[in-house]
Amino acid sequence: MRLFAGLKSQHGTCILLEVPDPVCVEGVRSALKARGVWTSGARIALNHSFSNLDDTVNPGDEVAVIPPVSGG
Amino acid sequence: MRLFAGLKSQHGTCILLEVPDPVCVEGVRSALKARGVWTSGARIALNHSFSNLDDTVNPGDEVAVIPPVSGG
Amino acid sequence: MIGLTKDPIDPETIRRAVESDELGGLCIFVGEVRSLTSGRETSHLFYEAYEPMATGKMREIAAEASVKWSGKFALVHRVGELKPGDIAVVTAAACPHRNESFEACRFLIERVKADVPIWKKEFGPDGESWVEGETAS
Amino acid sequence: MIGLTKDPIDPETIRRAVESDELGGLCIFVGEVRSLTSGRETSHLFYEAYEPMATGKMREIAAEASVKWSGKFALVHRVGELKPGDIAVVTAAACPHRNESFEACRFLIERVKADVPIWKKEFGPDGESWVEGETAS
Repeated sequence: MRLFAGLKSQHGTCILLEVPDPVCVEGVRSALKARGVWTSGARIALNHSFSNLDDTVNPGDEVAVIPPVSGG
Repeated sequence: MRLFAGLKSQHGTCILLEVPDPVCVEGVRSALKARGVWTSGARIALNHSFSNLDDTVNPGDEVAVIPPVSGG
Repeated sequence: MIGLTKDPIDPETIRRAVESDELGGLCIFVGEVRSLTSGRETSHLFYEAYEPMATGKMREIAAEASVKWSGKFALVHRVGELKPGDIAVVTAAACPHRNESFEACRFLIERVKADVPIWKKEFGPDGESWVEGETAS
Repeated sequence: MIGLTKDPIDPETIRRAVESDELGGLCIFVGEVRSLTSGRETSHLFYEAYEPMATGKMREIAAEASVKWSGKFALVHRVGELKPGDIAVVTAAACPHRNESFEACRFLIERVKADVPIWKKEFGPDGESWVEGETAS
């Protein structure tokens, strides 16, 4: 799992997360929240796109937590 | 009276207009229309500002016919 | 920078004239001469202004913007002969936030198009004609 | 021109990249680092991006604009350390008419601010902090 901004400052650039197999994005989100790796309004990106909660996460997928963005 | 754009092409840069004394902008407009020096949507400027119909035109005032503008 | 010019307009010079450390949002509108207008080819244009009134109106418009928004504003219109691709007009608004910069920049160009005494004559294969009233540019 | 850059952004280069003889209206938004944000002084900012996703999103946003309006579009965001007055982002839209150019340029910057994975860390006299979510810039 890739992390950015505030979450990266707290938890590092990358964390390993144990999840059931198969797992959907919602399952990943629950596991992250249970570990305290979450921030209000964050979204999960799967292979560089915002995901839906019921998308399946497959081995090898690039998963990232996207806190509310602040570009511009 | 100063003229611009299409009216200038037809009538020249400047025309002399005989009007009653005193005269207001509405009187000037009527005299212009009677002479055929008018175009739909034109406005009359008095000393470089758009005028109201009841403004008085004094000797020495700079009067101009402003056809609908097309800058930009 | 407010007024008329016979020389080519440089949008970057205008941007630098309005930018400032406290103004985070800058919106610039650049109006260029099109090669086609309503399906007709344009070989060139001639812009004529009623100069003292046009300059006065442009200052008035900038002053109106300053009442509505805090920021720095610029509007420059070119006069004389222009070819397709040449810049005819630039309006710019630098404001603390982007919403005002868009609104103010839009206000400036709309007011120029409505009230500044400038007229264009179009030259094309079918001859020449003065344009009166707003075109859809 | 679409993407991220570590180098200073030149708005004029971006304007030239979108301009064309058939597109009479060009609207450019320039977002600069402010010296003050909500009353707090900023000494500098650091912009971090999730690069492959940010680039992909920016291309997606330009493609969305191309569906909504005909014209040419650009969006460039700077990453790394920036000081007050530096340009953080430029969006540009060249369209046949001015109304679309304003709408499209506004669309581009709003979409960047909402969905492109870029974050800024503010440094000031009170320390440093990551900004999450939109600020009023």
